[in-house]
Amino acid sequence: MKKVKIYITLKQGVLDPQGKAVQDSLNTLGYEDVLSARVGKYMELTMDDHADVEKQVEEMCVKLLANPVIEDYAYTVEEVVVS
Amino acid sequence: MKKVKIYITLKQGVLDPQGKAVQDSLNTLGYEDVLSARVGKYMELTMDDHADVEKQVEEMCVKLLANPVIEDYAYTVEEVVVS
Amino acid sequence: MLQAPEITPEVVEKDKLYRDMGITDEEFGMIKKILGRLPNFTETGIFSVMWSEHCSYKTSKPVLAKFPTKAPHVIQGPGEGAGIIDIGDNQAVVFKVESHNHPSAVEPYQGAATGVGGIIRDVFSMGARPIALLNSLRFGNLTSGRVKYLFEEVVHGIAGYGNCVGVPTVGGEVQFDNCYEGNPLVNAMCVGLIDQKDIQKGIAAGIGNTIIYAGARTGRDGIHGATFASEDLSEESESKRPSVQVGDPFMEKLLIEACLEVIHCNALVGIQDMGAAGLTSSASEMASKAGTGMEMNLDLIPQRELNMTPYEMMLSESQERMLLCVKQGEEQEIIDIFEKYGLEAVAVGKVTDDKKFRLLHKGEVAADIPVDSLAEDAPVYHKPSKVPGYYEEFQAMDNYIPDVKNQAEALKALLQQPTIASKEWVYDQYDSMVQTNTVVTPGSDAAVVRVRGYDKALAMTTDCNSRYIYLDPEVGGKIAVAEAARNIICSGARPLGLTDGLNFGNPDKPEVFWQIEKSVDGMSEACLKLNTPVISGNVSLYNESGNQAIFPTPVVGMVGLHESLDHITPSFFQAEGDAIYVIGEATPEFGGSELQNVFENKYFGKAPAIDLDVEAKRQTQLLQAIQSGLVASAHDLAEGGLGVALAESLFGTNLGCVVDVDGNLTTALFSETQSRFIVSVKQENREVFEASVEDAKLIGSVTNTKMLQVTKADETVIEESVADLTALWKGAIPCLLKSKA
Amino acid sequence: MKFAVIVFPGSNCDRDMYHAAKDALGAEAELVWYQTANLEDYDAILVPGGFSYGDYLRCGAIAATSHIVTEIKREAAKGKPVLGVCNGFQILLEAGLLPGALLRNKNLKFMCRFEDLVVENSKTMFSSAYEEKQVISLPIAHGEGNYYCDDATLKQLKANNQIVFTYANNPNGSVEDIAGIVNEEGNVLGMMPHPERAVESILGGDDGLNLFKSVLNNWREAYVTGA
Ligand SMILES: Nc1ncnc2c1ncn2[C@@H]1O[C@H](COP(=O)(O)OP(=O)(O)O)[C@@H](O)[C@H]1O
Ligand SMILES: [Mg+2]
Repeated sequence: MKKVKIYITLKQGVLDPQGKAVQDSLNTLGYEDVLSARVGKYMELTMDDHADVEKQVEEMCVKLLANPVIEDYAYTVEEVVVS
Repeated sequence: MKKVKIYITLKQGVLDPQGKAVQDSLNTLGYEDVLSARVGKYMELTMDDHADVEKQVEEMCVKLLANPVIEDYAYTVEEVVVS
Repeated sequence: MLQAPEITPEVVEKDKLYRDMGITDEEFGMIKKILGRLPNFTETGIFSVMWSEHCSYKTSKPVLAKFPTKAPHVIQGPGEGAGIIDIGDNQAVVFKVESHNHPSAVEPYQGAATGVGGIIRDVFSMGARPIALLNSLRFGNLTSGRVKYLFEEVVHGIAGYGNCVGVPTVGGEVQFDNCYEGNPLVNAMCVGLIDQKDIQKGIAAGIGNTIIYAGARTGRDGIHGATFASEDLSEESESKRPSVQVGDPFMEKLLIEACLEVIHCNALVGIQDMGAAGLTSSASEMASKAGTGMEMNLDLIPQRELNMTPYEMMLSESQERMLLCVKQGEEQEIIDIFEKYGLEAVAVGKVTDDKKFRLLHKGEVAADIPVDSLAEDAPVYHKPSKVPGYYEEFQAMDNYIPDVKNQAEALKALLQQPTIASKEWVYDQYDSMVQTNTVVTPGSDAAVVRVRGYDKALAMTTDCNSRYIYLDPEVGGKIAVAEAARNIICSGARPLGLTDGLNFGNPDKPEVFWQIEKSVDGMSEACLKLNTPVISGNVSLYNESGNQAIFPTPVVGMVGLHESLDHITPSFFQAEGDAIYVIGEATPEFGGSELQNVFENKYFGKAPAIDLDVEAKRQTQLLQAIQSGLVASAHDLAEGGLGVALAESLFGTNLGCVVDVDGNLTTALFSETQSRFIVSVKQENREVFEASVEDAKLIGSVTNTKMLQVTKADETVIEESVADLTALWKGAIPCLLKSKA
Repeated sequence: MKFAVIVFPGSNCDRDMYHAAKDALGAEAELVWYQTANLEDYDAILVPGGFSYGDYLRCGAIAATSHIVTEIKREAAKGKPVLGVCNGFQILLEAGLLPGALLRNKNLKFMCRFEDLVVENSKTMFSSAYEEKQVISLPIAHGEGNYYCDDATLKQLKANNQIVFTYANNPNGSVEDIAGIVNEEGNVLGMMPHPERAVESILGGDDGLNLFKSVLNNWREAYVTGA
């Protein structure tokens, strides 16, 4: 079995109102060292072993998981040892 | 400067309707090897160097970024070389 | 991992594990007697939830019995998922209120969201389409960071769920007082519309018929963790720790559509939602109501997690689940409908003739209980009640009149009190228009939702001034019902009935129990006088934090009928030149008033008096005047008295007003004397109006000056621009939220 | 003229759209479940608002992968009018039928209220019953209506006159106050405000009705009076 971790972030240049709100709140709470915040998505998929997991994940990101107009994505694939 | 990456995931056992919808949709699209999906948040903070970034990040997670009642969090801190 | 079945019945008894589940020694004795043996762990859990206050009303039952619940137009009173009232044309309105106070205190977003989801299921499980949501909220003062967080997240959660399921949130109320600081109140009300022929019952009738489980899978959500608190268990049970219930409004939306399709199948016998106490209460109640028994195979229950025990499955409060009783052999038709919507529907059991509630798990009997004992044999407690010292003190006090030097400043201060201030920040986040029937959106006295295709509409409101009820529960209880009815009347509708959400502190304290009794007495009397039977409701007790009880807060959710769309009446002024009347005289009554709060920062003294005969007379006369087309706008006088009501009548208009008052200015402008209305009337209707509404007194007229002007004799008392007042009123809550904690 | 109102799991303005087309406009209309095989029999396609698939992942993203969207694309390519409102707009964007994306509202909150819109282009098949620069009032009800596109796309939208509606008082942070756009061909309109909620004065206004009338009039001109 594979564990796939996918990171989806807003493209550089796309305004991130949520990130801005997080930064403001952190600053208000006294964390003034926080210079910027960006909020994205983190997904974990469990996948059956498959000839080409990487290729599939790449496809899934393009087709569904990320919107290329506004988002970038990255992922890692790890082996899961089932006990 | 530091780059902090924060991963927020729903606690084990907490219903993740979004993850369920993503899994169903991936299965429908033909990716039947996807056995489960969990959707969480991924945040990137840029922070000024500070005596104890880690401690601050820990605090920020507890106080604001994660909801300890339903979420777990993890983070990494990296040095950013400003060019 | 220690499995629950490994805890033997003997251990349950010897270690008194039942106590952690909230069962007393005496109750445990009753259970042994009912079963004729020791209950096992699962059975003990089943009794504990069925005999909890939430399901059995064991302390509130004797009090609830006082409510008038019958009237010719009541089709279904308390006892089913929701009450039902005839609205003519073979249609009916279905409604109920439900509290989610404690979950919201822990996890405000999900707590509020699942509260909304739960009450919607109560309504569509009756076969009705949910057409409107309301909510009644109480928080501490918006000064601490925690309270702001609770407030924002509760609103966010209500919006998140209601908007997604496509039921408009059309009304509600929010009040702020210190007593709710640690224990906010979140009561949600749902209104549904039904053709009378489609009314469903939650029954498992017909021996041999099939029990179908539909909707979300069962997880370990919301299982009472108390059981696992004993030291020996704590480590192993880490993974079994109860988790917060998370709502899935998308699933709920699919369930609504599927269930409303399923009710038209001949194969369906009964349907009920799984609310509090989940599978346990829905299954046992369905059998109990039908006079049958039920056998379920728990191995067939769709499960979200591995290795769930019978105890966990039976006590889980996972959301978005339904239980159906279906004619044997005709299951597929029903299952197909759920499948069309992508929902799981599984046969899990059958109706039996032995009146037993029997659960099988992995080839063994996990529970075998006489089904009626769960619902009917629950103990009933008559708690002692005692007049609290504070009440006697308050009754003995001299009448209090605040010393107002500047009426205009007092008005401005009142408009900025969060309880009076505009709630736009809240309802702007609710989709109030989906389904395209909302004629009067939030911000008025009552919301109005038309019945598509007919010349009629439904008015709805929630009300409860808990300050008056704290000062005097009986009088305050009357006022809560009367105020709700006033709001319905002002919108041009006839009140039909109400649902109540009884939120109180710990009933084991005699003073709290006294509050419960007295409020219900007062409410009942008003219900009788105003012809508004109680058709459903909910009880939430133990609302305390740090040993401090909340103000007694019996929320009234009322629904009324507009017999013609022409009767729908706005709450604000309509046109320059219209005459302004006040119905009812002001006397100095400031106990529990908003002005008392502003000046004293606490509440004391007597609650405003109310004469229900006067109330009924004025309501009847005003409604008749409205129905005869004599009234341009009508608004009730509530918190902040005439001054605030005048301002509210101008907000959102391009108008102004000049009114003249006499007597003590503070009393005239800010007293909260009951049973009063502010009404605007076109000049040509004045004569007929005056003849039909006895207690109406002309006080001024609507102008185009965009100024609120009050004079006494010829002296100006208040002269404020409506724009400035609007800014204060609208800005108050956003401003408090923004200010640093 | 016959309208199809597409119903996805989680659509919740489907009936409202249906009533607007059927009762307010007086045309034929049908609710079409998303698993329906084809849309050939309909003259126009309405993709209603709501929360298809609970808005999970991204608004409209999951619906956009469904088979019926392929059918919608096929019919759109034939020149049939396709209107996406709110979640329908989000779906059309995710499906690539319109350019750009919708982000969360600037204030991160869902907002529901009437907003004034300016009709920027009254020459489309959806807006011809309005006057150019006419100010109309329509309800909005969304949490993610903040229209975004890159500069190149924006240039194109302007050059082709694809911006149909703008907000008079931008409530959500949309680029250039954009509230609704058409595709280059002009037969696919996506907009966040809800015209179907404003077709009867008892509900606060009927400024949305002209949008449906435009579609009907243009269809009549093309097919009935035999243009
Ligand atoms: N305060 C009350 N006044 C009148 N009826 C009530 C009250 N509280 C509960 N009921 C009625 O008792 C029945 C059971 O209520 P409840 O257990 O809250 O329903 P559910 O199981 O759907 O949550 C309902 O019909 C409800 O209307
Ligand atoms: Mg129920």
